[in-house]
Amino acid sequence: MLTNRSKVVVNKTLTFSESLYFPAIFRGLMITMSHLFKRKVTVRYPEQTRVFSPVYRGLHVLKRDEKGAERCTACGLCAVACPAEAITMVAAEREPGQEALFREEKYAAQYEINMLRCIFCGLCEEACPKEAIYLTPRLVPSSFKREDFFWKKERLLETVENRVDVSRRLMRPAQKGAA
Amino acid sequence: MTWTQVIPAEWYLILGTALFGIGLIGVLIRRNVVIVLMSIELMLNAINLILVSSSAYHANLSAQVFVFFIMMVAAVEVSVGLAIFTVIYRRKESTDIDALNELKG
Amino acid sequence: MILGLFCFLSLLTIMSALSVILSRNPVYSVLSLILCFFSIAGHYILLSAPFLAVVHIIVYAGAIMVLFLFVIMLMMRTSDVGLTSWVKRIGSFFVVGVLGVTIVALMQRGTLVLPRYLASVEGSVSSLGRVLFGQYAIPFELSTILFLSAVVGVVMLGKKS
Amino acid sequence: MLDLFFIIQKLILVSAVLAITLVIAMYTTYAERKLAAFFQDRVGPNRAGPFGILQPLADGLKFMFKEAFIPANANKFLFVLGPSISMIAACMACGVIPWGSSLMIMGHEVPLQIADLNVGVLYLFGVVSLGVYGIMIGGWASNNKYALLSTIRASSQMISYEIAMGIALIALTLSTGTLSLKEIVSLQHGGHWNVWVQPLGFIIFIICAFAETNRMPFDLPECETELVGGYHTEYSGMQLGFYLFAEYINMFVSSTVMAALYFGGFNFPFLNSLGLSHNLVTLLGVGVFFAKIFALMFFFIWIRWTIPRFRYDQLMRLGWKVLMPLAIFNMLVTAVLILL
Repeated sequence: MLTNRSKVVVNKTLTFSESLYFPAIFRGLMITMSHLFKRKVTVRYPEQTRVFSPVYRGLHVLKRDEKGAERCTACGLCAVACPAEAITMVAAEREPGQEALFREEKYAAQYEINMLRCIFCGLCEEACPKEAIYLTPRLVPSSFKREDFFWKKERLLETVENRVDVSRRLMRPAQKGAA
Repeated sequence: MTWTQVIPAEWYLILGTALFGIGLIGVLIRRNVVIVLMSIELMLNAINLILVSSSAYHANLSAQVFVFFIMMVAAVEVSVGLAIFTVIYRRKESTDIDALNELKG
Repeated sequence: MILGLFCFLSLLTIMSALSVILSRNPVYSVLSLILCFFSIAGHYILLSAPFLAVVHIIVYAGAIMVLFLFVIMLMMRTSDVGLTSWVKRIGSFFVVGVLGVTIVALMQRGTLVLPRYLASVEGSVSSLGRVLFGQYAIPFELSTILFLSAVVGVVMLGKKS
Repeated sequence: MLDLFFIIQKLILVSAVLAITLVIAMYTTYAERKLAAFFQDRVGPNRAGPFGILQPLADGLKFMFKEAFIPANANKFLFVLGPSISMIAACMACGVIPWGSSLMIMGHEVPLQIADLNVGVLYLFGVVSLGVYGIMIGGWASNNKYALLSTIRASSQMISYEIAMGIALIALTLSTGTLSLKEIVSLQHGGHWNVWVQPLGFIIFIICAFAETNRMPFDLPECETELVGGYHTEYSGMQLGFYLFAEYINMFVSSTVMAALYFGGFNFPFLNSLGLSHNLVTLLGVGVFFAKIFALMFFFIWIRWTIPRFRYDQLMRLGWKVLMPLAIFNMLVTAVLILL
């Protein structure tokens, strides 16, 4: 009833003019003919790309802080929150002299997300106390090999020169207020 | 017309006879009901061929009209024959013409 | 060229007719019979009866043989029931041999009076129609009754009782 | 009689007609995909060449390079024979179509028709009835239950609709008084199209043409939702291509036949009163004929993307209980009107 176009189905016997079918066929032909001249909705992909919605959740990124140190502290909350159990990690202690590399005393020596398991729900992002993991409006590249979907820390981590902008999703006012 | 001076009328007669003979052999030696029906068609067509050739050589269209009638009868024969065959096949599960010997006295 | 065409068509007719009665697979028999009918239609065209040739194709190749193929495909297992007994086989060849010898003998004796040349008769639609609906109007109408009874009979047989 | 000029002229005509038929059938596949896309607010094939016009070539190449697989239990000879018969039967009807009146070349009059049979309409009818063999043989030879079911459907559908089609043609020949296609076309000179004389006959004929070509409202022999793929379930490679191609050739041929029989063929009102030269009028006539053919083919495609498929009992009921009595009624009315 949303569009007011729904029709109630009645199994009554057809009148003679209805059983000729020609008016109905003619009406159908007119409908298809009108569609011949309508605007095409196709997005011609390699030339045109579809605009992502601001809240689109795609490929993950592991953020660095302002000085370029890794934010992740390998607390494991994201792995616990993950309903698909796609995240695994191995924690390690920061050695003296590595302060520029890792922000906290503990860091993720290994960090892996299985993109074939991930359902892109964003619960890891919600769970993270250090604002280290974010889902970004990027697509996971396709591949023929299963190994290519096990994303290690090296591929997830943003580089210092090439920061990934996550501000658009951070600016969700309702979400921020609730948090 | 040039070609009829090349082909004598006997040749068509011999061809028709040969076809009729083949059809007759088919009726006599095959046990499959459908093949027997097909051989009967072959015999009818041999007659048709002879009729058309005699119509052409005698300049008489009556023979062609007979061919017309034979085609009609052939169509009727095949449709009724195949209908009977399907009924029999449902009962007997066999295409063997020797399975139909129950009408013997 | 005409002679060659006649010989080719005759050879095709005889070979395909032999294949009808000799193939083990009934489907091959049907296909050979269709080929045979086409070559007979070629003969009709040679004999300047194009109308009959086309009607022959429509009736035989278009309708009757489809019916045969239909029944064979639906009903038959691929194994064939084979041939009759040796006695019947030899007997049939004997009968056919006698028939052939009789025909040849009749032609040798000159009992069959055959014209040498084709008279120029046009087997066109209009002339044939004039004969069919003039001289043979009553047999034509009677044949329609035959047709009607055949239709009724087939429908009766086809019904599941 | 059989001079060199005659033979050369016929050879050129035959090869030209065959080539045009094949090219048009090729591009009908493209037109079908493109129009289907437009009817559904899509764009359609647009990658191979500008606007995708090389798409048929790409499809053809793909069919050629794919493996032509023959299933182990199939009858190999018949399996290969089936698509070939389909293709040949589809192409055969082009022989009697009058594509144009005649051209004057070097003082000779060259008729744009391969053979002017005096039983042309019957020939067409005979050729149409042969098309079912390709489907039957191929479907049976694949030794597949879906193919066999499709074969049964196709043959009974085609035989059923041939009857109504034949009776509609009889009514047409009653009103024209000839079986020669050339005469039928020239009788429709000056806007006296047969479709005004035989409107009911034309409607019956076009419905039967849809059924005979296995096009959409009657495409039960190849409905993939029920029969996987129909009679060509087991086919692949160029053999499958032949089957698909034969369907489009059939569509072209039946459009041609309808344009010639009911829409005046190469005749167009006022074309002869323009004072143009004979050859130019002929060529314009050929153009007009093809315009009519393309309009009818567009109608085929248009119907396909509008009307859903019939159920099998509905199909048979339409053929035997509606179309055949209507066709007989039409024939009787025509005969009575001619008699009066």
